[in-house]
Amino acid sequence: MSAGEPPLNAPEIRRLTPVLEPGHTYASVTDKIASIVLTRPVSLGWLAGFGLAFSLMMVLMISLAWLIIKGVGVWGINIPIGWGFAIVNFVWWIGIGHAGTLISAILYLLNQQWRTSINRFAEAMTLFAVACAGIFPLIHTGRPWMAYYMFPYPSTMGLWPQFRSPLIWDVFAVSTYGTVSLLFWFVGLVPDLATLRDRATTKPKQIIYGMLALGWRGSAHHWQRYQSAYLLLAGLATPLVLSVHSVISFDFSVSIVPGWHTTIFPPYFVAGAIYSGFAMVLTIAIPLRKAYDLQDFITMRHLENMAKVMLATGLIVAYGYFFEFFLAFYSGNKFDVFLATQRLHGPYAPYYYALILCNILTPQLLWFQKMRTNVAVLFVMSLVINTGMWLERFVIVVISLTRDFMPSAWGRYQPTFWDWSTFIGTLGLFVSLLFLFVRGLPAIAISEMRELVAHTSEDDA
Amino acid sequence: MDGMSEDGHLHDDNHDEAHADDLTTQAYPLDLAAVRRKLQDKSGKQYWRTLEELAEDPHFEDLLHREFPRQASEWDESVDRRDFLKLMGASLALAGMAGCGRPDVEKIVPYVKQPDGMVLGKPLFFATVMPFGADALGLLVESHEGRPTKIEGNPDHPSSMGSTDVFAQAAVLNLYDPDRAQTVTNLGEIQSWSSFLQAAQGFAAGAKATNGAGFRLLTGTITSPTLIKQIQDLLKLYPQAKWHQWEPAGSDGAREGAKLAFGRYLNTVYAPGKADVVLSLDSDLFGAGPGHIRYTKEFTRRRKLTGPDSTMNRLYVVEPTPSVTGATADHRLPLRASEVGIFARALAAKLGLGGNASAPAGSEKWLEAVAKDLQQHRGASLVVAGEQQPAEVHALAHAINAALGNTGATVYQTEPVEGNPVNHLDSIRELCGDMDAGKVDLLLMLGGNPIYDAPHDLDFKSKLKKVRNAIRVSPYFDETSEYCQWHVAESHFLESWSDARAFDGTASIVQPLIAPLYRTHSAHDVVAAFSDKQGVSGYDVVRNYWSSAPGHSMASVDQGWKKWLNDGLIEGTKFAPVSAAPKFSAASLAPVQATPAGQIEFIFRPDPAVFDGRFANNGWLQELPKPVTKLTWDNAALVSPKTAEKLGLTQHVASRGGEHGQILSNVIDVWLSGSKVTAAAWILPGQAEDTVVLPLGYGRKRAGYTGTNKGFDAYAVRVSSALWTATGGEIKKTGANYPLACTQYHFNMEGRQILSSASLEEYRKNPNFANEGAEAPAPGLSLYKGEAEFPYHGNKWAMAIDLNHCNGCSACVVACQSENNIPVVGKDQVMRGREMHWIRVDRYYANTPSATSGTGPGDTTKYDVSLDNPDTFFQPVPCQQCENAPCEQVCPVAATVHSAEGLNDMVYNRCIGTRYCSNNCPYKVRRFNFLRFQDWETPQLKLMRNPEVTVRSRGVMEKCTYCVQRITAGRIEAEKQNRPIKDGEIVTACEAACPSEAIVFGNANDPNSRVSKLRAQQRNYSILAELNARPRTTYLAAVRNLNPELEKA
Amino acid sequence: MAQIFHRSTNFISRVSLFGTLLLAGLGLVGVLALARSPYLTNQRVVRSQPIQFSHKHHVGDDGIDCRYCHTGVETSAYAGIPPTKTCMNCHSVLFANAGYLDPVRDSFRTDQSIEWVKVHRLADYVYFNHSIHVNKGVGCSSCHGQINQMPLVFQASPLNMEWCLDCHRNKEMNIRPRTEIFNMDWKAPANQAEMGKQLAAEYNLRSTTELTNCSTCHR
Amino acid sequence: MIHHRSHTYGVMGEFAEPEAVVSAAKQARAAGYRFVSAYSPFPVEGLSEALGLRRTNVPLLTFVGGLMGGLTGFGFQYWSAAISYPMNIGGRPLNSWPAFIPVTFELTILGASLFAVFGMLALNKLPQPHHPVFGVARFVHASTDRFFLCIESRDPKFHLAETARFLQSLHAEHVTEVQDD
Repeated sequence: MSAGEPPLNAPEIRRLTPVLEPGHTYASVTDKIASIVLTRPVSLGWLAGFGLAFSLMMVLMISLAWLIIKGVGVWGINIPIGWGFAIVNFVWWIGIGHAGTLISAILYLLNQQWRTSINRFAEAMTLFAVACAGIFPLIHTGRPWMAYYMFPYPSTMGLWPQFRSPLIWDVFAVSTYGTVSLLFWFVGLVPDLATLRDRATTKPKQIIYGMLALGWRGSAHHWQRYQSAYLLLAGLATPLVLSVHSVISFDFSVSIVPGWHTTIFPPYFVAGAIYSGFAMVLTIAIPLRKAYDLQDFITMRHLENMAKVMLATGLIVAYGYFFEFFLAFYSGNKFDVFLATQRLHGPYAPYYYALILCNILTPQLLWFQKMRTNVAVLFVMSLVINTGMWLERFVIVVISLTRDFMPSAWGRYQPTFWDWSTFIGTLGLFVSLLFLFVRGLPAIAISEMRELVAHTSEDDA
Repeated sequence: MDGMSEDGHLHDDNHDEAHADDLTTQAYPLDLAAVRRKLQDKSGKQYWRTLEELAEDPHFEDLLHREFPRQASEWDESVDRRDFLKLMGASLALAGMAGCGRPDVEKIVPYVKQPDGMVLGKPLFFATVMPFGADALGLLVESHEGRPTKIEGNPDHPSSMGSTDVFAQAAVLNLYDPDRAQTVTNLGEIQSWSSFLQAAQGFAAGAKATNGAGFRLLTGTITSPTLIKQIQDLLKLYPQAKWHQWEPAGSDGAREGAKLAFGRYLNTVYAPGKADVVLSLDSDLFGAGPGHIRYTKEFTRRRKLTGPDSTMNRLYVVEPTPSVTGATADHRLPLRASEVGIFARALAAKLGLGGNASAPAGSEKWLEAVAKDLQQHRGASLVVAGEQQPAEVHALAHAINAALGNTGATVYQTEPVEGNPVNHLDSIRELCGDMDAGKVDLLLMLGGNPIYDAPHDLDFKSKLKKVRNAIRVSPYFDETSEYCQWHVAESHFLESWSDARAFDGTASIVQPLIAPLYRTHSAHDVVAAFSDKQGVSGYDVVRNYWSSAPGHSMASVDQGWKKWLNDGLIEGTKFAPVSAAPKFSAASLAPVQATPAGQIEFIFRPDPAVFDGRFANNGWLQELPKPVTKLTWDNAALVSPKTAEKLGLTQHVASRGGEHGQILSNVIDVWLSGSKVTAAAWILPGQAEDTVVLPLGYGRKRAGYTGTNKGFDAYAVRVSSALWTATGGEIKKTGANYPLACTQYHFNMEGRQILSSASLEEYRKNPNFANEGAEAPAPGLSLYKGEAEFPYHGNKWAMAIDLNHCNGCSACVVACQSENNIPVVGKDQVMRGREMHWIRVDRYYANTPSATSGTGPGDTTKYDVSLDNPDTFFQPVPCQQCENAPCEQVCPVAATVHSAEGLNDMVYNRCIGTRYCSNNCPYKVRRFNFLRFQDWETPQLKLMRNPEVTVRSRGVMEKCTYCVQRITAGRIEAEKQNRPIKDGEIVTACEAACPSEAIVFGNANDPNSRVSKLRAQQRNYSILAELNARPRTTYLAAVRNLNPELEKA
Repeated sequence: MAQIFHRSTNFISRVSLFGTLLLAGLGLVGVLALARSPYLTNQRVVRSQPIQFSHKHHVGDDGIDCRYCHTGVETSAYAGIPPTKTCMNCHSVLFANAGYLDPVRDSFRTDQSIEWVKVHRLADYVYFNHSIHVNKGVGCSSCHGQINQMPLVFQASPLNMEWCLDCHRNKEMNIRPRTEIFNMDWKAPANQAEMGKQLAAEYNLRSTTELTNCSTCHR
Repeated sequence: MIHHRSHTYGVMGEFAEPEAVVSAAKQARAAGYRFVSAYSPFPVEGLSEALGLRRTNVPLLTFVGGLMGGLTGFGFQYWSAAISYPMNIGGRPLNSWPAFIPVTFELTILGASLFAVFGMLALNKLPQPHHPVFGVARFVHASTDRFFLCIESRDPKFHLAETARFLQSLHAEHVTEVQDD
């Protein structure tokens, strides 16, 4: 957070924008959140939105079918640009998938109360983003049906995966991340599922939620072990979330391709991930609180804090960009120097400048509280930053490959229709899942909100 | 290599009608033989009726299928099914091309009677020759279970000396080309051979009546003694008949030049190996033309550097457009075609041969130096005139060589190799005249394609229409065939018996390796059909000729035959030199003017890939990046950067594919000699100013699936008055752009340690120049201290490529494609940067300034003088087989790993296609099957494949393996005999093909191996050594032997 | 409120939770086992042939040497299936008009090949060479089993990569003197270990590293 | 412990505020009750201390899980690369341990997390969809806004009437018997 502003827990700020609007009781928060799932009728808006998202998801299915029928040649990739949109999208989605766990885990460890009302759907978003990301490493291979070679199983060939390859690290990192995020999310859900079970009015709902709640009854014994496990998970997820994008960055930094082979990648990839992650959380939170009038729970305070996180991580990313150049020229490696100049003058320069505009210049507005507290600005900015982060991956993956060591093999890359349709398709998948989630599960952690009520009431007392 | 014992066995038999008949009859109750008999005595229309009569028959459909060549089932019929099973069963089933999953029941189909000498799984090699123009290339053809699969050079043959060129390498694809004409047709309808024979007899009788007055014969250049004899006998039979010849890319200049100089047609043979100084007057001595492979070998052997103290010959080239010869030159001077003649006159004058011509502007100094150099090397110098140059330039060359005392030393004359040498232009002109006058009622055309390639103004097509009966023998049903009553599908030279003479007169027997795949026949059969010895087999014709040939007898043939086939040549047939002093003085030449400066000069050149158009349907050649331009699938009008600037022509890189893929070029209308052709312009550094090259051989209208409508047809503006050089044309920009598939547009090394070169002096001063400027990390400089874990004890395979030898001819590329079952991907995929060649030949211009915008000459914003005449270098790049292979480390499934002999193994069936290895390959030598590029359907192509190499399918990475199949074969043989592998025992496909002996493969652990010796040289360096990938493929820096008196412009 | 779930669901839910995990594991094991089972390797599957040719009779009883028919085995990658001519060498005289030899005579007369059913089908993409194995002390029976006791030939070994590697890694235990190559009844002697070592040295067998290189079998 | 089989599971009282249930728990303990359990819609500070619960051993399980994951992770990589099928990969040593770290790390986290979650579930004897307390009508509020204290019948000091009265003395509302059907 920037200088000149009082610290978060200073009373006046609290009065300005509390984490939870006053006047709420255990019952009221529970009613409000549970009702979205249990009693609220399906709205036209929801149907329209879901319909659109679903049809985009179908576009994804068609694209994948065509891809399997014809081969990865339907994309724009070639020699030398062996990786194109598929990997760009993969890294982008994984990056977005970082906010959720980060919010739940790190902010939990830092005991930041404002995390409470956003962690649930942030985690959900993480899972969906990872699901989208997970598609790409599989389908970008030439023979997806052979992808099981990447898993260590006792084959009749007596062969094992090649553990020196960052791609194998990816397999483990992404699957671990997916699993742990899922566990974390589910553990958090259990008490709320119990709530839904108890408040459900129809037998089917009772049974479904009852099954999922595993018979949770909120006994002190449960809570004790529960909290211990939850804390441990948070402690485990924190290094994990940092490691995952580091591993992703190894895909590049471990190679020898100029523009990839640089030590700055792990930290700046992680920062970038958090950056895009929070941007995506905002992109979702702002419409969500509007649609289900949750302004009381997701207050301006949350939005502002997220804006501050974006500003901070955005600056780290900017530092990363700068340092890429610094390293190139400081090392004097002629290939790196050449690539650096390529970014500024080469045929793809416009992409690079667009990236600077989106990721470095625009976010500087966030220095001003006016901007941080202006919902519309925040929403637009979150979209801009998401675009910017996508461009960053494009610049790293594609531009570096277009002109590496042998001038005779230099080439260029142009995405095809199928590149785009696959990308847009995953957006459809992501949004569809979000829509289903909002309707089916409590978008905000009820039990934690009750805790918050307890705390705030103490404070008021 | 001893396989001729079954010559009669392999071929000849099992291809007569009766055979095919009895197959169909046993398959179907319907008596097809009877039907055929019925059909044969009917002409076209009734033919149909007869079929309709048959239509009630239940098997009519099948019959129809078998009778029409365009039908699906036709192929099985034309090679009869049993042959097919024999061929496929034994080898294909074992070649591991089947799919995966639960293995289903398969059949093994053994021979009934196995040919002697054949061992399943062991290839046999047969010696034969490939007739080509006025030359014949000696070959050893590899045959798997009776399928010719790979072509190598015959070391014992004078014209090949063990090497080949792109055409020879690609010939095997022509053999299996599914688009080949497959049977005899009359007015487009299938006819049997016997019905053709009957027709021929009819024509013959008619011709006899008139003593053959209306009988004309049109052939290309023929060097087959047997065929020549057959034709001469034919002409005796029909005294009034005439034999015309037309070779579109042949050299009347050379013929008439000899006449001019010596008073008669003579054949000129060079010995570059004996020359210290060579001057080429627009001659692509090493790129094309008779003997070019031998000349390349002899020449480059004189450039072998073993150390700073070794000596080199020197090559001067004067040429209008860059050729591989020009690229090899120590000094190259771009002059317009017309100025080359002037230059020759000036040189003659300077050497005191009379005349007072002065050198073309700007070349005086050059001329000075060259003349001096030549004089200093009297008797050890050589002047060669280009095939496309007019007679007087050749005459001058003869005179100069004589004056320099080179005749007999570095050059000599022999009797013509071709039968009945004539001036082709006059010959075809006369023929057209006769046809126009209606004097021709029977025209027999052996090969060629005059409607496509005869001079435009002669309008061969309309005149051919006036011929009552035109009979065509040709491997393809092409533009000309459409206007011929009869078309006889011609057999491939690997399918039929014949003979041919090489550039120096050496004669060889052409022996077939496989029974004709289709119902094809050789020119011998057809000529015989019109003679009094109809129906005699090619085998007998050839044997008969030789038993009656001068110096031979029945007996000598009988006992010599096996040896001839075995050696691939008939000893003692080489022509003796004839002592001919040029009785010609330069002074006698009428003075000429060069085309005035500023006026565009159009010149025609045969295309380096499809030649005069005969290879247009060959995918390997179409996709072969042309040596200098690196264009594929198209020809383009070549212009110099300066001229381009003047005409406002540009080209730019399309973002799809980019520099190594798709280039958008301006389209121009070329108005020349009254007709127009629309072409894409290509800006070519090193081209003479105000010169536009129109490459021949493209724009075919009917070439087949691969070759039709590719590029533009330069013949459309080529007229008899200006066969090679035309002026007075004009160029109009259409404003349109045309996408060209160019595999390497960026020509600049960006100051990187990629291709090292120096002048001889520099090299002597600093022998280690190649390794300076690149700091190669010391061994063991690694995070891991584990490198010692992999010492390479046994064999340590390595390849050394001497850039001082490579002239970019690209034979290695096609050889590799043929050896390793590499698919053809087509223009669109090449434009996307997805071509599959395992070895590529990079072309760099050394003295050009850095163009980091990454673009080629086309859009250098400012015209750059160094592009007028850049130093051109070629660098073949196969997989570098790095010891610290970056590709291996990043493969998630260990599909590419290192072998104990240092090979970078690529395991296709383990590869899942992440393409990470390719990204991480600094040399970008890996190729990926982005789509299903391999043709799995066409049965002919299956026959062509090398059973020793996995056929890759979609989604798999592939790359050069140093021909691991050859290594394995060699190792197994050696191990069976419990001995180490001898140096040179294992030869990679590229090495075997290379005419300039630039590529050397061997065991780096054997200090005496050729490769070790090369690696020991100081010139030896590895590309981008600072990356510490430790390539096993290393390069020896190029050295140019500069004339101190000519410091480079 | 009333109980939603009956007491039994406690047990059911736990069982189902851990049961699914267990089943998934078992499923994997099953697949791996199947891949090695004769169902997929075709091991010990007896194929009936157009002519019920008995190796037991020809090799076991008549004692005809393998190489009489499989001529390529010492020189070529393929041992080779004998051409009909080879059969006729004897059967033009012996059993010259036995009915069950009609296919042979037909083939010889009509010049139509006999279509045998393939028994040993090596995995795709493997380039196996008979001659080098035979020359380096690997006997026929090592891979093909005791052909001389097979009326109809079946595939004796799994022929999968594990199996190949096993031999390439323990070559000493799997080679025999060159004189014993075609001895179908050869059994490894007690001192196989040291005999194998001697032979390996004598025959210059390549190191295990070299023998397990990918390019040893794959190209 | 002996499984006490009876038709009464225990007696349950309801409280409106967390503080109330905490103090009630304290007093129950003070009164000598040992088998006391409390139910709340969210973790109430001090409640487990009030009930005198022992420290949970979820952390121990987690540690074990992490250890196993890490060891198997590295061990397997080493075995497969150096022992099972040693290959020369780009000249890197067979035991390229730095390259094996990422997977080892990930597997450590995975093992620990799985053990933490499933350990917690196991210790809590979940899943357990059926439980006597669900039989209590007002227990639905346990997951919303009410706090419950239950003294179980297996408590040696348990006596249905006594205990009920005791609970009422703690100002518990709706004191009810919990049937164990």
